Amino acid sequence: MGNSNEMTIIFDSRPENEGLARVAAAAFCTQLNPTLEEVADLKTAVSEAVTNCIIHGYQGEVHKIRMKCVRKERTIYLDIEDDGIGIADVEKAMEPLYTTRADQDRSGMGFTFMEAFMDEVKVTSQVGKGTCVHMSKKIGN
Amino acid sequence: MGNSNEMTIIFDSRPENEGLARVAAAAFCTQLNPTLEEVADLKTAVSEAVTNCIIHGYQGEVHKIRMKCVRKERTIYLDIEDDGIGIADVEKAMEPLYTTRADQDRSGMGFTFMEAFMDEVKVTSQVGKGTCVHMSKKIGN
Amino acid sequence: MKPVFETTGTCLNIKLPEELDHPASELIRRESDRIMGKIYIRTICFDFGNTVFMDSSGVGLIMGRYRALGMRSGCMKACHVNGYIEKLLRLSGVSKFLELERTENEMQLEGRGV
Amino acid sequence: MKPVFETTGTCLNIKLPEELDHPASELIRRESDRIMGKIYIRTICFDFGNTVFMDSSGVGLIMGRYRALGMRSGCMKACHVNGYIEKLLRLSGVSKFLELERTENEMQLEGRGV
Ligand SMILES: Nc1ncnc2c1ncn2[C@@H]1O[C@H](COP(=O)(O)OP(=O)(O)O)[C@@H](O)[C@H]1O
Ligand SMILES: Nc1ncnc2c1ncn2[C@@H]1O[C@H](COP(=O)(O)OP(=O)(O)O)[C@@H](O)[C@H]1O
Repeated sequence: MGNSNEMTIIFDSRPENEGLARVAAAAFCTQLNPTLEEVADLKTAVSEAVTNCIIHGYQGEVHKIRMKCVRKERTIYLDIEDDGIGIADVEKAMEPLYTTRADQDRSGMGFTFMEAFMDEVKVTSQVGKGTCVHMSKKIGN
Repeated sequence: MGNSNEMTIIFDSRPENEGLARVAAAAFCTQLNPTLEEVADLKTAVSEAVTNCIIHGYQGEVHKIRMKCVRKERTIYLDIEDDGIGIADVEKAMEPLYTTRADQDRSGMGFTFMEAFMDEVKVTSQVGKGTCVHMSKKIGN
Repeated sequence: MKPVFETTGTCLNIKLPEELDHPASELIRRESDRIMGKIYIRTICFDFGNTVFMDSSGVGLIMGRYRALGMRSGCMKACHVNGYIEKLLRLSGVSKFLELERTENEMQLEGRGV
Repeated sequence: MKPVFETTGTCLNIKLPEELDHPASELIRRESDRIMGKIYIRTICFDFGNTVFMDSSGVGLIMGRYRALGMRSGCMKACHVNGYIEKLLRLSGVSKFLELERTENEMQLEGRGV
């Protein structure tokens, strides 16, 4: 096993692909021999970011989502990206319980979960261009 | 679930990523509710093609492998591709027991397994440019 | 594994699927709305016995059902909750209006019955 | 799960890993070469008891060990072989020089011992 590794997965923004993205990220991180809890944390964070691309970024339309996974030593870096509507106020979007889709029973806890389960979460977004969530987590902390 | 779906995964040609490619392809096809045997067949075929990119295409050097998975109705289409040394005589390469790496305990059964487990296998290759293996399999035959 | 819906009197019992993610939560939201449109439901019990994965979509589902039941105290219960699910329920705050029954408690209960 | 190597007299027993793919086969090839360089080995037994996945790399490993043992008849055995692995062994032809013990047979054998 080298000291680094890389994978990019590009998939349709269909709800059934949320599971696919979770499985791919989990398989990518098994090379670091993670605990079950670390895998679950990573899967939850991936699920949040991918669900957001589907519901908010593309508002249910089918377009492409990109997930890049990089491993450097014992840290996993994830970039999850859409070319959707973007976020005008990222800081506000990241507040707990803030959601623009309460009508759809969204909890507004997506970013809160990402921040709770990953070591680092950074969001870059441009209105009308898209959103990218950068996250990282050290495995075996 | 729509009538079609698409995923592309691009990864480093490291042996430890063979398992990753198998898991991703298996996860992609679960949407069709395959039997355990169908999943195993698909995983074996993916494993053969990806191993070939790593050992033969790139001769152990680390470069990128692309796997495109498409689902149309109940059929899975896979394209597994490298930008490696290519194959001069594809017909000969596909013969059972033919291998250029007997020194490495290769069996020469890779293409034979792909053909046994998938409905269709087609190889396009250009010396010095790379190789692409196209395969398809109907799930729930 | 699909979710299972059972009603006993005015109580709706929902056996949650293995993965309580966005598509699963949507499906459960629609089906429970349909049931609550037909029958008078006072309480909902979420059975996490088979559930190994959840994300904030599951939290949204629970919050939404709480609103739909009029946010009365004691209107919702969660049973067979494993440690990881409990962590998510507590982190999100929904554990405040949810009577929690952990896996161990449930097993003790069964043990007493024998 | 890593492969396990055991020698009894001149017999080398290899407990194969869950996935007998290219990296796993490489590892086993190197380790068995090392053992066969130190000790005189006449027979090899491949134990597929834990193995759920195999591809042609596993077939190459078996062929290579057969050559290394001088291609004598009866020099190699495979035990605890499940249906899928057996399909691959037959398809590739290595079943011809491999004494096969299927999972069921093995269980009958154990039954007799009791
Ligand atoms: N990829 C995205 N594209 C556009 N808007 C987004 C994206 N991700 C999040 N948002 C915005 O941020 C808000 C908060 O997101 P989040 O914390 O995940 O909660 P929820 O998904 O429950 O609404 C969303 O309601 C949405 O307005
Ligand atoms: N991606 C590839 N790039 C270059 N050569 C290849 C590739 N895939 C297969 N080959 C050639 O075809 C031969 C037969 O392949 P295969 O049937 O898979 O058997 P094996 O991998 O055991 O050699 C290889 O030995 C190699 O010479």
